[in-house]
Amino acid sequence: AELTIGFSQIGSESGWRAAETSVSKQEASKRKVNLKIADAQQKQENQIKAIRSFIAQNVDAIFLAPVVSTGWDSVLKEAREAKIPVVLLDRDIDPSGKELYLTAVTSDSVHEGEVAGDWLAKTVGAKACNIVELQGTVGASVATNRKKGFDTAIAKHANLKVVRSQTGDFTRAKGKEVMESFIKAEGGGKNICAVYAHNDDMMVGAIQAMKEAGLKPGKDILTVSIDAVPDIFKAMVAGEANATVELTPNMAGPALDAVAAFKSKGTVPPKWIQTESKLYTAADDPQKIYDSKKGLGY
Amino acid sequence: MSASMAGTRGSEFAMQNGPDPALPLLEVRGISKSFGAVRALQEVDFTLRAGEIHALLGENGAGKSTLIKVVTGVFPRDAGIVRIGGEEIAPRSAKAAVAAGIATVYQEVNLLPNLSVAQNLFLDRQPMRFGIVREGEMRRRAKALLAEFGLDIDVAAPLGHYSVAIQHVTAIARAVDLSARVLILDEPTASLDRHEVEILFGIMRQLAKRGIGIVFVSHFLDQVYEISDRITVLRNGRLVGEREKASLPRIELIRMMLGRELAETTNARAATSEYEAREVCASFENYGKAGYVVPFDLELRHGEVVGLAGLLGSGRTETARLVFGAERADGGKASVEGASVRLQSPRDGVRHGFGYCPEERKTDGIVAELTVRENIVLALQAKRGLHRPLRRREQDEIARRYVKMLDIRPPDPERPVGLLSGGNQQKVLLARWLATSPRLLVLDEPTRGIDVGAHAEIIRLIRELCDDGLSLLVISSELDEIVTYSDRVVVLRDRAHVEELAGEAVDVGNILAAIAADGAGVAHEERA
Amino acid sequence: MRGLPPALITAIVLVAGFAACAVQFPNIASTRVVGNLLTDNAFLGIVAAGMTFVIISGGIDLSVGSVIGFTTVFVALAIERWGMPPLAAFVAALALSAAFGAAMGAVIHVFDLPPFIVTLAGMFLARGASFLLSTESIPITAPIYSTVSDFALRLPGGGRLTAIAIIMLVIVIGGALLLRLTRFGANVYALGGSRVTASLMGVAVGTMTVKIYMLSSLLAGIAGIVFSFYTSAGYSLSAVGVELDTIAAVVIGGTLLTGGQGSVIGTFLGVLIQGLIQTYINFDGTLSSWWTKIATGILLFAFIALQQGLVALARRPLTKRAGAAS
Amino acid sequence: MTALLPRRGLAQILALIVILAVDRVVSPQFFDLRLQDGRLFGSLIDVLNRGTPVALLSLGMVLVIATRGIDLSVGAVMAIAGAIAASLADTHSLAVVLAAALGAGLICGLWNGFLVAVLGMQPIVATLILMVAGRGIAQLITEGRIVTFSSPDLVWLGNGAILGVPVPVAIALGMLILTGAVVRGSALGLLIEATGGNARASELAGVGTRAMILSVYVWCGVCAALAGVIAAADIMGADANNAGLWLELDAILAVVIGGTSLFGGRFSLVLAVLGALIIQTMNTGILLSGYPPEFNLLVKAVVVLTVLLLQSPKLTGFAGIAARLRRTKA
Ligand SMILES: Nc1ncnc2c1ncn2[C@@H]1O[C@H](COP(=O)(O)OP(=O)(O)OP(=O)(O)O)[C@@H](O)[C@H]1O
Ligand SMILES: Nc1ncnc2c1ncn2[C@@H]1O[C@H](COP(=O)(O)OP(=O)(O)OP(=O)(O)O)[C@@H](O)[C@H]1O
Ligand SMILES: [Mg+2]
Ligand SMILES: [Mg+2]
Repeated sequence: AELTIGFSQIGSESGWRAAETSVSKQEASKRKVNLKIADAQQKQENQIKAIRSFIAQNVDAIFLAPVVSTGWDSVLKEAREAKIPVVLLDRDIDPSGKELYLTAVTSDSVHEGEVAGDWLAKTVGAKACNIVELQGTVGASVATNRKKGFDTAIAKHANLKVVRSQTGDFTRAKGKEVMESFIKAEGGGKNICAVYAHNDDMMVGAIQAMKEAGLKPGKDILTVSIDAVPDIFKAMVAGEANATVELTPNMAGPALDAVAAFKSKGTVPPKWIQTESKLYTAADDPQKIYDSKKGLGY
Repeated sequence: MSASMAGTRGSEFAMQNGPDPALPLLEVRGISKSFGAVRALQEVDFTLRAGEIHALLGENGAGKSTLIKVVTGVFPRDAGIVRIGGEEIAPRSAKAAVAAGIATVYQEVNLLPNLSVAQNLFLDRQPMRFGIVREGEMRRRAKALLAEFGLDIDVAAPLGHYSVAIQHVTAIARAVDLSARVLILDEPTASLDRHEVEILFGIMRQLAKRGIGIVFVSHFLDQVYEISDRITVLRNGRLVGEREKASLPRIELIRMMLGRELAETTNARAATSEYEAREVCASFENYGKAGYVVPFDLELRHGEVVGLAGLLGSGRTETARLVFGAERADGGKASVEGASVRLQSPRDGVRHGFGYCPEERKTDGIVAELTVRENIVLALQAKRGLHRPLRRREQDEIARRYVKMLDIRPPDPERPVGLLSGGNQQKVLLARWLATSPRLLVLDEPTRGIDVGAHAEIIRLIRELCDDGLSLLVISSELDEIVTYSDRVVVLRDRAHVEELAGEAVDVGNILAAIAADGAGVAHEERA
Repeated sequence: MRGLPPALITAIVLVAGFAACAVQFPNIASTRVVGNLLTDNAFLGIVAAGMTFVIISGGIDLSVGSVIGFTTVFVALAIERWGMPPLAAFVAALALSAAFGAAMGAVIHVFDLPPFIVTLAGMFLARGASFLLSTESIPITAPIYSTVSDFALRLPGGGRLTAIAIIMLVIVIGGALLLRLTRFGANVYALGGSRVTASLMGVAVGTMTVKIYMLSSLLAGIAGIVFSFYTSAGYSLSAVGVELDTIAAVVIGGTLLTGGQGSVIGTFLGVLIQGLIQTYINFDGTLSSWWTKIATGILLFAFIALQQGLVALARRPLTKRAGAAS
Repeated sequence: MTALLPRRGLAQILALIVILAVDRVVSPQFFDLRLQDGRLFGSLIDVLNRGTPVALLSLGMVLVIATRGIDLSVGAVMAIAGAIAASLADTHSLAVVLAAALGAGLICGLWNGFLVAVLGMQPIVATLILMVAGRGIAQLITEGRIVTFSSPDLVWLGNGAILGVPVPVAIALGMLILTGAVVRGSALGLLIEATGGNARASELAGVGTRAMILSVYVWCGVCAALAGVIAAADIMGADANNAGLWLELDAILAVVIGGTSLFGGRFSLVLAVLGALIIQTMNTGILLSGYPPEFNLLVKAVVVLTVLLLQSPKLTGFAGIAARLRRTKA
């Protein structure tokens, strides 16, 4: 019979998230799976409600992109009681709940930060480099992790230093505003050698701020950010961005395969299906990547 | 010094021998109070004895309400002392004043329309058991209390469902029931009719007999002479004098209040034949609304005053609102200057040259935080429309003219109208409509809360406007007043127009007869 | 107003809405869904009860969402990092939140500032304070948490009446009684009628204001603890935007934002209506993020309009009756 | 006239000066200005430029609040207008783009006004409906993506300069003057204040209170739409998910800091805009200060409370506090 899967999605707070949703739908329809998506509008309580109502509807499996890592125990226990397998997408949950889900298809956001930091360290070499950081939303686990990973990577290099760090709320507008003030505060941008942004959207805003201040992003100031959304490749084509770390929007594909195998043959998948955190730079033919990503719903 | 000594001695004396009517119960010395530049009270003294009914009189804005609020701690005072039973008190809130033994019905309070009548009566002192309000007991007591005032209503219903009169009686009942030593009533009778006033006076006399001192503020001099023992007069925030009622002739009292003689009002009613020849300004045929007012016919001519008389709740206000367009009629025909018109909203009324001073000045009349000037030009501006704003100079001009013409005090057009005394607010409302040069003016209780001086002026003004060809429809509970200025009087009963008196037939006796004629009377006529 | 109490109208709207949803998705008409409705909205029901008091008194409290967030973080830290026994942590959290509400009430009264703005500043303050405590989400592993979250009365038909749902029901009933039967309750209505008049009638307006905001914050604190039971964690970003959901629930429940009228039971029904809207959307499951928002808006409009219509209908016969009487 | 030339703006001006001084302390180059590509450049310009959306919102919001209303939907309307502008920018002329975006704002305002003035809903819930649904509509237009454009005309609107002054700032100034001229040049100001002060009395005085209420919501919608277009032009893209998010609260805050009461009546356009500037001066100061972002909200709360206390009618200086404390204790 046709599978019905409930997907508790966080919301659509960014272009990447919209792409994840639309890619999930494509992957589901490719496999003839009936995917019910409940959008939680960024609220954990809504996600819990959604999972409860999936249980009440007796779906075949539940996908959960958790907005936060904690607080899933009791609702996932209910799912287990109802014998509905749960697959985590995109983000992991707190370790105490390991036995409560079938598998997690996620990237490692600490690792993403490390990849970004390593690239920067390699590119800068031995030169002293003042970095400014555009953080994600205060309190968001991705922001915390991407900061942690980046900090670990550059801690090994005494010449790299984060001089300013503010939140840009993962948005272009705030990214631009914060970068404007960084430039003012750091001698018109002369003291900044690189920008690290927790997502590409903030970087796109920051690039504009740099241009308006008469700086050349990508040359005067290096950029590295995370997500690999199409617009950052456009900036790379224009020579205004240097590097991005990919977070693939296709988490549902592997998850669907795992569930299908589990349902038909009882194959228990590994606990963690890690997606690749691939680094892209201007050397990777950004135009081609841009064209391939354009249609994915970012 | 000596006064304070006397006070102390008095209290000891009172303690030992019970209240002595000759000794001051409430003593106010040298009270001053300013609101910014306005000196509302200057060194005012006031003495109330136990067991007396003491009238506090003065023009609008003289400072009566302010004195009361200062004494009861609603306003902080600038200087002066207050003693009750010889002991100095300095209440900082109305609650503290009640604790000190002063119960007050303030002029504008009205109670809380969203609470039930019973809750209003017993707010903050409900009968309790185990921390729970005994609702049934409270209602029972409320009913009993109101029964003393001749009121039999559903005490569980929200107070706001009842008429102003009932609300006022409730407020008085609450104050009386606080069983204080001093009872202060600021214009309690303004919205009561004769019957209710008599009940109130009866209760006041009883309380006085029990040794309670009562302060009574009113602009009805008849009532003052009927009920009070002594009279204190304020003018412009200063004490003019304190007299025994018996030794104070009315003329003298008025001179004390106004600081001048009162011009005699002339009753200039036109002869019937004369006004019948006048042109019709507005007419209503079979005009009415189901559940509101029984359809009526009414013709209003240029240059005449039509009075609406009736008991509380007889449908006078409702008639006025229909005529003005504040309420939509569901049947009948209205015409202005012979042309048929539709009156769907106040805007229609204003467009056709009507004006309406509502009876509930605070909620339906003034815009408290706007200035006197802005309140005066409001209706004129609304009539002219958005794109033809009155220039500031024109506004100043208009405001100055009416402040002068109606003697609005203080004569500062830039003062927020909410800070004016009640009577002066009423004058601002009148000015608002006069500024629109209306053809028909509907006045609902225009003299309520107005002092004798202004009262005479307003009546004179009504006649003058009438001579200028204006048509007036006036509601008043004062039959004498209605008779003074009306060319015709329409009497209402149970939301229906029952009688129309004109010319010589307009007198208090006939109106009373029409009001009082009940079902029995009708039956009697039919048999005859 | 006198014809049909607003809460009854809300109840009618709720029942009609529930029936309509059940026709489309028969699964909705089950004790399981009803149980979920109570559990999932437990914290909302608790804050909304407090908000009802504030709104009836003529105020508003925008800080409740942040207070919930703060409480979850505080409780989690106290139990997990500072080693406090859970009960002590709860008491401390509630004392803090009550003091916070009292402070807001005092500022509102003493400085005569609009509640909207004072509590908006309170919202920033409480959220900011929780960021300072911890930006990471902290799992709570204390045994009492699993005990409480596993406890549930089984309803016939597979439904569960959980501990937090029971807490909410108790608070709603307690709040309703407090508002209806006590002097405090009467004073709340009095303040909403008019602060000036209430003060002239001898109500201690200042004390009342402090107490009302204290109650609201205290209930927000309890809601925070309930939220931490719900998620077994403390997280500084939890319950963002809950203040608006709460206000909407109160208003849908028939309470006037201008104050002076309303009921806790009505609010509770308002919370259920909002929960029902969400359940419906979740059951549908085909809506994209944007259609979810649009549908929520449309349903909100439909419920409020229906209610407004019923109120108008309830008033009409009254005038007729008055007409017949005269 | 009182509303155009603040007589009672002293507290606000003082607050602004104090916050500017603090900004100077945390960031020594705060007052530096230079010309960059024909455009003034410096922190002060950032304050004006970033303050523009909230200033525009507060221009509409102050009128709504003056009628005793509130409009929670302005952030969502910004998102809708931005989404429309961005989707049309590369295929249509600037005039068409603006007409479409502002037209959408006008329709949103009409809807809010209809719910409040005609259906008689309470403003907070009436506009909550559009606050929720409006962002959905914006996302529907962009399908959740960030729609980017390159139309130089629209980009100029966000990043260009007129005589060195950034275009958004010039637009906001123009809107302030336009609104002031319309409101105070006609009788609208008086009638709005009367409606907010006492709607029943105003209605009885012949004021078309429904029309007043309707028109302020419409104007609020238009202002919000303009703010949305500018915000989109600024980042050369429409971010329906985040544009204007929570800005309704900032706009309300600006209006209240500007001394307009949430209970309606008297209002001041200039002071509302000043309120927006106070908020932005504070925000920019926070960004320049280099404190960790966890502190942002705390600083904001403290500043807001201080500014409000400064204006409190109950408080004139320190003596006021002492007196009040003594009174409440007693
Ligand atoms: N809260 C206030 N602020 C400023 N001025 C006030 C205030 N209350 C009263 N006044 C002014 O004080 C003066 C005295 O007013 P008050 O209300 O005491 O008069 P009154 O004698 O009671 O008049 P009325 O017979 O009309 O009720 C008036 O000039 C009035 O404008
Ligand atoms: N039974 C009632 N239930 C609810 N409201 C009432 C009732 N009777 C009267 N009212 C209200 O009380 C107010 C005064 O009543 P009404 O207008 O009928 O009296 P009136 O003849 O104008 O007398 P007055 O002007 O002295 O009050 C009106 O607003 C009316 O709607
Ligand atoms: Mg008075
Ligand atoms: Mg009447």
